[in-house]
Amino acid sequence: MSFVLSLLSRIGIMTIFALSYNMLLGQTGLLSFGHAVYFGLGSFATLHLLNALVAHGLPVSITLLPLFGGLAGLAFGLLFGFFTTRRAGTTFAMISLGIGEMVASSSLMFPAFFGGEGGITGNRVTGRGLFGIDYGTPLQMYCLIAAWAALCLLLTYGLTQTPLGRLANAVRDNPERVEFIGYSPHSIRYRMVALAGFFAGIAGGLSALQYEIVTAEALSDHLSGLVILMAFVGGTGTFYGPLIGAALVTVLQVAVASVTPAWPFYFGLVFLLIVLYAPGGIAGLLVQHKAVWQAGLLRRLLPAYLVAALPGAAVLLGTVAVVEMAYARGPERGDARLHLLFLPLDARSAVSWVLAAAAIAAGILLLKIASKQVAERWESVHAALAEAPR
Amino acid sequence: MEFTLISLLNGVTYGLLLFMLCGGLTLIFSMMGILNFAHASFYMLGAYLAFQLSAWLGFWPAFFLAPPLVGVAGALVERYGLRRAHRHGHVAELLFTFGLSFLAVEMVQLVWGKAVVDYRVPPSLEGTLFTLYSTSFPVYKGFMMLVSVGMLALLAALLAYTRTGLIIKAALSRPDMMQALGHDVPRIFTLVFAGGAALAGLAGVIGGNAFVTEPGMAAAVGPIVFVVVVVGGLGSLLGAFVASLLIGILQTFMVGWDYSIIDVARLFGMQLHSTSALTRLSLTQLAPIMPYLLMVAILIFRPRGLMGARS
Amino acid sequence: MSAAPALRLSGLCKSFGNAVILKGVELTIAKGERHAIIGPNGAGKSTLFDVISARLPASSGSVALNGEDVSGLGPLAIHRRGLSRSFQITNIFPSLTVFDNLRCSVLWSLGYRYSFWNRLARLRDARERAGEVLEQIGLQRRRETLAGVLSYAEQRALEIGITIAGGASVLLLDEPTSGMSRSESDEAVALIRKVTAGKTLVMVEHDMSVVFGLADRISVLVYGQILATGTPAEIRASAVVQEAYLGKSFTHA
Amino acid sequence: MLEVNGLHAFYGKSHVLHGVTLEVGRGEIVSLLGRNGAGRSTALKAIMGLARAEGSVKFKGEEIAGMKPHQIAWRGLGYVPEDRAVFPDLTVRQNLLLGVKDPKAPGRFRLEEMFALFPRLEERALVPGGVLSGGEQQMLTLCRTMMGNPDLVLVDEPTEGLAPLTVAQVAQFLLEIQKRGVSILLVEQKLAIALDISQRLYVLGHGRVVFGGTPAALRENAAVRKEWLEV
Repeated sequence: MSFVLSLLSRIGIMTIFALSYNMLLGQTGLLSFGHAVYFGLGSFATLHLLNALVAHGLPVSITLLPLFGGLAGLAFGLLFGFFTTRRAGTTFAMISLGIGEMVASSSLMFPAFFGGEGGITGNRVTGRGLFGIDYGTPLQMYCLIAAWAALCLLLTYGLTQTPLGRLANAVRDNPERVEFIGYSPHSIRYRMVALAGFFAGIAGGLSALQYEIVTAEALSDHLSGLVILMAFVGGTGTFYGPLIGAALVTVLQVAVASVTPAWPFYFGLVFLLIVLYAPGGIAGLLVQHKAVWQAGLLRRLLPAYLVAALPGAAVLLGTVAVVEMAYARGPERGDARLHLLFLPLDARSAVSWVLAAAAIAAGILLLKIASKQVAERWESVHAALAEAPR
Repeated sequence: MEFTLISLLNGVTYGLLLFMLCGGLTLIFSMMGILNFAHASFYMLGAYLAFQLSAWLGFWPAFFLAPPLVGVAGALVERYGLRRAHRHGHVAELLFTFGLSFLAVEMVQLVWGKAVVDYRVPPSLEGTLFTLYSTSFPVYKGFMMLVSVGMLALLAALLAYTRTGLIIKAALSRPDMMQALGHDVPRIFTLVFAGGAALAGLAGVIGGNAFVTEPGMAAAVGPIVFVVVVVGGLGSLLGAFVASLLIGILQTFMVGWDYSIIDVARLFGMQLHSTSALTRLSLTQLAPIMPYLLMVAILIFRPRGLMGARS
Repeated sequence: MSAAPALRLSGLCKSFGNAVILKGVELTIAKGERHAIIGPNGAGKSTLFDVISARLPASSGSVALNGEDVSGLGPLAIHRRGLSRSFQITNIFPSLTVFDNLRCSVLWSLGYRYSFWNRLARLRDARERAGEVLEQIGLQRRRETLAGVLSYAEQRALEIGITIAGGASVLLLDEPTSGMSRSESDEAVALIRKVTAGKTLVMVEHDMSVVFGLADRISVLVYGQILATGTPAEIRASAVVQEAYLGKSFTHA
Repeated sequence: MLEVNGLHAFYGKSHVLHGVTLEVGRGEIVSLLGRNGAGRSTALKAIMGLARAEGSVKFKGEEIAGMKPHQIAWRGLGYVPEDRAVFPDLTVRQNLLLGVKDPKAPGRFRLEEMFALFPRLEERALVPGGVLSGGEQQMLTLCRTMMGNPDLVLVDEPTEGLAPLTVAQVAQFLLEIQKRGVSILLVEQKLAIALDISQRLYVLGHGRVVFGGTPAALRENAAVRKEWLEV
């Protein structure tokens, strides 16, 4: 039970974080490689405030504390955003990375604030709160996270429906023309970065309360990378895409990590495949197929998909076999004999390697043929869709 | 004096190594508009390959074999990955190389493990080149300098005096026209990408044993490489060169200077009595974030970088 | 408002490196005038528009808008002072709907700035103004279509819609009918006539039937200088103009 | 030599050519006239594989539609773009050498001959291309394309923005390369020049061929001139 709660809590936090990230990538077209800065600084600020309030014997409202994390994120968004948002595109990406690294390496320079290697800790249970809720149990904490997540979801969605939200889309599409309708792209991006910092800070604040510890990991490029992964896998083209991504990636992280140490490898591979073959992410695929389904044309696609699924499975199985055997043989070697589904493999025997390689090779070859068929079917579906009355 | 000279030598060595990384990155960027996030991964790959090959064949064969192998890896990445990502735009390209850099670390861990590998300076290059007052300058540092300068000179000559160099330079400014004149521009792109990767690989070969060869090495230099490119001005080779040396030298000096900010302020006639964490910091502690501070300063005062073209 | 001209260009020069594109353009356009700029390829017409609208900085010379010197201001500042332009190559927001393209373009003039507390759907004035423009450009049926999937002629109409939406008093249209078929361009002329009523219009155009159908006065730009300015009849009769267009010997022949 | 059949071409989203059919015979100079925006430049780009196109383009009997520009260039087609596309940082000499596709196979035109034809280029051989005057850049681009030994060149508005004396020089050069057996498809705005040097002309209007015939026929056809060419 507590396992499920802690997983759900993490999903809630990551949802807010991914939503905040997509305000930049999806809505404003800003590819940030340092979004963890705002999450982490919000975390540290929240925990410091908590500790300071407790130390001075002041009343604490845990319920509202994440808001302070948000304000910290907003403040840093206002600070860094001013010079990062003058340019978009590649320059912004590089600068966001630089700022991220700067803050991450600063964390070791100011141990008084960041707590050095060990990070800082706090205790969220400060006494009886309203109605006797003291956030002493995981369930109460989960409810707090869920409530904040719901609120943030509402607010971030609301933002997309305001002038600024729509102008952000316009800047993403065509920054030059924005200047010729009287707006400054820089000002629009700056505001979006600051607001995204706010929501990332809330996520950070919640994370600080949930785990009662914050380390430099909260500022790291790992976390920045994770949020890119979540937003992109889910799909940056829709509002709800990052929600899917945050939930899916978090669950998979736990699920796959419990089965194999190679999980980061699989994540990387899936990410690359999505970038190359489905840049709209899962939500993008859903949108595509929804249109087909509504037109009643899904039946035309399914057979081709089924045909492609077989070699696809072969490639997948072969790849997993190779990766697992490689891990088994690697320096952190595990048991060389392992089971993949019902298949016994031995990382020391050439037979296993050859079989796996053959599965991949044959699979790719057949997949090429099958994908041609899928493409043909898609073309016919597209043609049918175009003819259909709008 | 002694400190200054030695630091300067060390700084220049480090700066040249940085430029071997940034040079390729800049060339690729100005040609294809691709910011290769995985560029530092080629550096890492170079170091690991050199480690493995020297274990099998000895240092010298590894020294000559590893960079071309990294180049081949680069060509494959360009041909089968980037070209496809390119269809989906620049963000997809960037994300592709970002994913690749992540995967590269995992692959390296898969094959060589998470720990530092024992990639050492070969015995033939151990020892002291010269001693300045009381500080010795190792032979290997001299070798690194020689290789970097030699390689860069060779490349500069290649670009300036050969037909291939001419074609690359022309394709930088007008790829469409070069196509119309009958030059296979996509192939030139692959070539340049491979060349940049090989150069990064070479930096890994000579840097991996001077520093450490471990899975974190790409992440350690990656951001600095980007900072160099921003500071130097996006797409400017000369800018990247100046910024590499600047950052190399500055960082080396800062590591050596054990003054706190209070001391520095005193130099300028200011008396700071504060004991806050900020003023107690020493320059040595500041060294790791110096490149980023420099980047922020450049962004505020000269957004196009040292040598960047006005946009 | 006094009798200051809508637009006055004095000694406007622009060079790229050592290539001089504009060599001291002098031009005065009265309020309410419909003015066409024609000239052979490479004469600098698009560059002239870019300099007036501050897409490019002028090398020297000045631009006065409604009597106020606007040289050195950025594009958004000039837009806020009442000059709006369209582009030769369609320059819209492809992944916004047609309606949102227009709604974004009216926001500044209605004073909503960068608001993130108003809900767009509740802004009645913005909705109505965008709706009006939508009707003027005849794209009501495409209201919720993404701009990027419109046909070419529809995109050109939207381009004009975005340009006029902010209610600017001076409009610069850069080749509004380029790439259109005959019938499409006839429709575009009717549209331009309708939406520019009561405003000052400056346009670059190559299609002479469009030029002669719309313009009160015409300027001929050759080698970065105004060669002649006059009524359509005067321009048609001018030997200098014919020569600039068709080359020397032919007019002599 | 070149047969274009039902060519449709697109520039971005705009459908610029609506089924253009034309041909260029061996040794001919053929001009493509029309106002700006009529689709003349796009036609050349489409033939060269530089613009999205549908339809058939046959060169020396071989279908080249759909090939990559460099493959088309290797089959003997040369292209001189409207903006001249001189490589600004390279010297005049280097610019010219880049026109050579295959350094091992010498073509009809050599560096020395180019310099002999245009002494001005030899004088400035070591000067960066970017600092040349407009006329010199035009000469340079024309010569650069000739260095690739083409059988047919597509020349886009070579006289645009040039002084009258230079215009005559360009026309002279086009006749010179015709003499050496190179066919030319010329896009030109100056009607006078086109009438002088071409064997046949096409007039484009709104992406379609609205006239095709000899210079004499066009001189007589005032209606076409008035409607599609004159002010």
